[in-house]
Amino acid sequence: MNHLLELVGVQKSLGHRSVLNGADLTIDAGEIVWMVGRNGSGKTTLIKVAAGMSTPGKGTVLWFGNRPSSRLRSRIGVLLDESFLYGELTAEENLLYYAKIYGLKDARKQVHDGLEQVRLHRDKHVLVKAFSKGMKQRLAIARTFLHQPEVLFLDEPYDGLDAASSQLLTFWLENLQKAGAGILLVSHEANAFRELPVRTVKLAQGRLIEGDSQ
Amino acid sequence: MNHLLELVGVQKSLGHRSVLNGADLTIDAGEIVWMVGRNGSGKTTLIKVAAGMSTPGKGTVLWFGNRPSSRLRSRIGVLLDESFLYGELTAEENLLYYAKIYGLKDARKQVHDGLEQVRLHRDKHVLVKAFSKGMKQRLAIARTFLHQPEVLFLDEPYDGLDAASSQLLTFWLENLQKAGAGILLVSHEANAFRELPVRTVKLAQGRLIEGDSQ
Amino acid sequence: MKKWQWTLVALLGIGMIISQYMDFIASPPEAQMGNVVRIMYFHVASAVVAFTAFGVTALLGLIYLVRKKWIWDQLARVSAEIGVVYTTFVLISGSIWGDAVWNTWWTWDPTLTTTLILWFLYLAYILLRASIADRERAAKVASVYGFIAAIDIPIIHQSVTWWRGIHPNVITAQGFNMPPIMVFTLLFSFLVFLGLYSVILWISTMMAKDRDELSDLRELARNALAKYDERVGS
Amino acid sequence: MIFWRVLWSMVGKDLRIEWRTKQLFISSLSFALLLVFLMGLVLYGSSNMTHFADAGLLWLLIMMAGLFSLNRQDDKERWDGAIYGATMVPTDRSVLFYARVMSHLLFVVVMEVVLVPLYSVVLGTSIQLAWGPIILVLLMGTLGFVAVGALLTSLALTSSLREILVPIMIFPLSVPLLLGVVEVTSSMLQGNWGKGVWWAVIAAYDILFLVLPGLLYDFIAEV
Amino acid sequence: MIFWRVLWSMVGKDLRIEWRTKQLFISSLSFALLLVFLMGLVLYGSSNMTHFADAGLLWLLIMMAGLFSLNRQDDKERWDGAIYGATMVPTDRSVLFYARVMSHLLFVVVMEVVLVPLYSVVLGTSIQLAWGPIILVLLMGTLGFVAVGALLTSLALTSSLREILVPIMIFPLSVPLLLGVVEVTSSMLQGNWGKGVWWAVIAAYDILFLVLPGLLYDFIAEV
Ligand code: HEM
Ligand SMILES: Nc1ncnc2c1ncn2[C@@H]1O[C@H](COP(=O)(O)OP(=O)(O)OP(=O)(O)O)[C@@H](O)[C@H]1O
Ligand SMILES: Nc1ncnc2c1ncn2[C@@H]1O[C@H](COP(=O)(O)OP(=O)(O)OP(=O)(O)O)[C@@H](O)[C@H]1O
Ligand SMILES: [Mg+2]
Ligand SMILES: [Mg+2]
Repeated sequence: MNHLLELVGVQKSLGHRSVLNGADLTIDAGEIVWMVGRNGSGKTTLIKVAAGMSTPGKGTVLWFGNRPSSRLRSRIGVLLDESFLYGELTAEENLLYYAKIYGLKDARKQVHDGLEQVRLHRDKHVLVKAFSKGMKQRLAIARTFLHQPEVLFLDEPYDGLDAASSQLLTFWLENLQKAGAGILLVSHEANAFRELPVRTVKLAQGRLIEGDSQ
Repeated sequence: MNHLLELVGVQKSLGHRSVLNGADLTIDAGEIVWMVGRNGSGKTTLIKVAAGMSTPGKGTVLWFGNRPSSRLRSRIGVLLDESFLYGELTAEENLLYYAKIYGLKDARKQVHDGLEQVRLHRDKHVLVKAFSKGMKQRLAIARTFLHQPEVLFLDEPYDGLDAASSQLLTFWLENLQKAGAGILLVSHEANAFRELPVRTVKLAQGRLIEGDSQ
Repeated sequence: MKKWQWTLVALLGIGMIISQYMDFIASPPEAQMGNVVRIMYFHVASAVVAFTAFGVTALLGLIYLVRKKWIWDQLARVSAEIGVVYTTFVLISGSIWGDAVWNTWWTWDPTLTTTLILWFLYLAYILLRASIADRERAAKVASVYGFIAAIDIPIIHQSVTWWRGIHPNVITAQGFNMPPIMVFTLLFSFLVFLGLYSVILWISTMMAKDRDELSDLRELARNALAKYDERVGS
Repeated sequence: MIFWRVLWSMVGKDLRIEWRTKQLFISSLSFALLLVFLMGLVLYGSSNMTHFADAGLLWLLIMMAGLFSLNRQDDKERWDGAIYGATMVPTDRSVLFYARVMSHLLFVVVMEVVLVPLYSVVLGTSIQLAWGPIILVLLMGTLGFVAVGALLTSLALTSSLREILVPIMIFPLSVPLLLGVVEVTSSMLQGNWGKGVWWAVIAAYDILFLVLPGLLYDFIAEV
Repeated sequence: MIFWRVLWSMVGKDLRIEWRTKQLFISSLSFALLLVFLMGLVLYGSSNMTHFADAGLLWLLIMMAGLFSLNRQDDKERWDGAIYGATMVPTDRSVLFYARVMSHLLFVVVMEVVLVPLYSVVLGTSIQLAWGPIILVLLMGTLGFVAVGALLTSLALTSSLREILVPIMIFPLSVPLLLGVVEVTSSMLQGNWGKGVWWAVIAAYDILFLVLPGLLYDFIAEV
């Protein structure tokens, strides 16, 4: 079977800095890969390249064994520091928009469930620009999980979440993993998911090193 | 002696929501007050009011026993989710700008030290808009501490920091506390500063409750 | 540089001297304009280089989109930069010439207007590239933009026939409407100008390559320092 | 199929946002109206302006209003990276372009409904022809501008000079179109339909800039 | 003392940013040039425009360029809350206003140095008077606009109405000033200094909008 995600020799420069320098990575079904690395080592950059939001200078990115394509895009989910939400729409409208784009059946029901899961159902008619940091982060999580992606890229998903939400997130990640999703998780906050079985990789000098945790 | 900070019956509405509803708080020299509360409970709003960035609807804010004034402003420091940095200036230029505004003696030396402390001295000539999330957060921390404020408002200062930087921050907080500063700390990440002696207050329903931690 | 490259550059130098001689001494003054006509050799040759340069940008941009090879993109970029410089020459020499024969620096003749547009279009090209941090994205965006902007070139060339203006049109499908010696001088200056263009294109691209290697080296040094920091820190 | 579904969701979302921020529409409109008014103030007395100049100023005004709308929408989509979410669409990314064109077209046309009559009143220009042809040239011209603008904003998406580069690219790229619509409009002010060649230029622009982006877009939207 | 130190740091910082992003200055200038150029194209042949119209279009152009500059600086200061940092200054907050006025004034004046001569060449307007008075009215007029603009952007600093308020209010608020400078400039194009009353209007604007904000600022900027 194919890997869910495969990066081979990925190289990427930003400005005059060569940030990634031949990074290799594979993720298989049911795997959570925890990527660590110092601030500025290129974790976010790697996620952007792997998720097809940015083109690698050299090297290849494969999703489910194929080159990224528009068809495959609906099977991956990305959560970055930016929430990808419209400030002028309410929480519910934002999710509905994404549900429609992804062509979900039962859009309303799914959106309703999503909001309830992140405990935002009471604020669903509030404009997102009036959300607090953690509320926005929770809505962004709901957005990422909405179309049940098989590969997930999560860049510091625990940021801004209160204790209860953190636990919930860990619980979901566990379920997703059991359901066979592949997850690339970047987080400085090891405590939040210490019960999860993760494979650790470390990003340093533009390359990924297996197994090294700190 | 006066309290470093005193909030009495602070009330604040945003949009149609009454976010703060008679919040009282005092902070004395050498105290770290850890404020907890669910997402959206109004912690950031409270900090903005206490730091004089936003006017309370009702109630009073006292700094060092007096009403906020421009003279007193140079004795407080604020760190919010927004970094207050200019993207088009380099790390060094940003700090120099703040050093000049606060009229620090030895501006260059202080800035140099600040950069070294947050381990950004190698990136001091990089424009801030090209910084990674954690690098920006570190620079914002350096900015907040630059003029050695006596009262510090820190809204989720550990966000985005890698493990080494987290430890450093805790270490500084300890030192500041010993030096007699008053610190209002908002963080969902209790582990990072579990060794610090903190006084916990909880924000709920727009009011502050002493001693309640979760 | 290699020996044959030096030889070519030397030949170009000699060509430039000959070209100057023909412009100012060998070719005759014109019946109505007199000596002012000598601006033509500079003016028209600059226009030819500018058009060529932008054409090359458009073409190499498309090649880049298919092949994704960094070198095509760099050549396209440098070519556009040279093109802007030569368009500036066209505008300046034309204005000087215009002041002499039309008694005005500028008028809203279609050829002039579209040439000014060309200048703005490629100034924007340079700014666009410079303001995108992601190298691959900058290259792709510039390729697409360079292709679209090049549409202006045929418009300029056709402007004389589409709109009636006062800018002369002597090079037509029927040939050159001027004496053979002038035609020869003009063609020779085309040759020399295009030669100069090629040399600048080549050297600038080499320089870009060097700059790239330099930033790679700098990155190596950075990484080494980071490793050192880590060891000292812990 | 998927393409249309996505296109429709996007346009719907844009309209919803416009509707929500009505004040913003009003402000764009007021801005344009104020410009008309100031032009009237300033050109007052120069009633011997040519029809060409009359038509030209009107179109410049429309272009400025369109630019305003482009910038505004751009702001909205850049807020917390909203636009990057949309690049994850499970269909050809050119849908982003077409959705943009549709929303802008609607926006600018609604502005024109107010602006054009007012302009003719304020500057005392009387229109000698039936409204039919005027509406036709307004629609076709606006479509052309909007298409050029939508393409260029997508190109400049990640540029740090975005807000200022877009106008610099838009104006030169649409000069032939501008000349076309101004020529046609000024003919109309004198009571005839204008030369065929100008209509051809306008039509060519519309077609070119609606088809070309569809082909090139997958290169510029990442991956 | 502290006031001047802070003022100076702020203006220095603005200049440094401008200098860093020279491309930005180049592009603002190109934008203004393009507007001149398009006006030339459109008004070509209408050379029987009144002096009043000539002067009026020039000033509209300057206002547009100024508005552009205001928006740009506003964007820079809003990036990641940079401006909130500046509200923590240990002196009277009106320093923010004066720093803004100074930076803008410099920016717009540098643009005018290129724009004004070009405008007169492109539109074929010849200036009959010595440059001295022209420069005086340009400086005084620009100062007035810039002060009004800086006041409005600061007023609307934290308001989400910013994008709405600024463009709508800036034009009506400066209509008297606009009339004044246009009258004076058009007189100058005919070879005299213009009526004293207009000079008084301009001077009154400059003084009013430089003094008033200093007094009111601490009320209008949050705390
Ligand atoms: C600012 C003013 C001017 C500009 C921007 C300008 C621009 C150009 C351009 C772009 C071309 C190449 C056109 C093509 O490929 O067909 C050209 C060609 C030429 N220009 Fe000019 N020009 C200017 C003024 C003048 C003046 C004043 C004269 C002489 C009266 C002149 C004489 C010529 C001639 C003889 C050619 C070659 C004609 C041809 O290609 O058929 N130009 N100019
Ligand atoms: N636009 C840019 N121009 C130049 N360099 C950039 C740009 N964007 C990012 N960088 C550099 O790329 C490097 C990697 O950034 P990235 O955001 O991927 O780091 P990260 O590992 O996610 O860090 P963090 O833990 O702080 O989030 C940083 O050193 C940063 O300075
Ligand atoms: N502009 C606004 N208009 C209306 N309501 C707002 C606005 N800004 C914030 N709010 C509301 O105020 C409440 C408090 O927000 P605040 O950012 O202070 O929360 P917080 O405690 O800091 O949360 P978090 O832990 O997520 O950072 C939220 O419920 C939010 O919805
Ligand atoms: Mg990151
Ligand atoms: Mg908060």
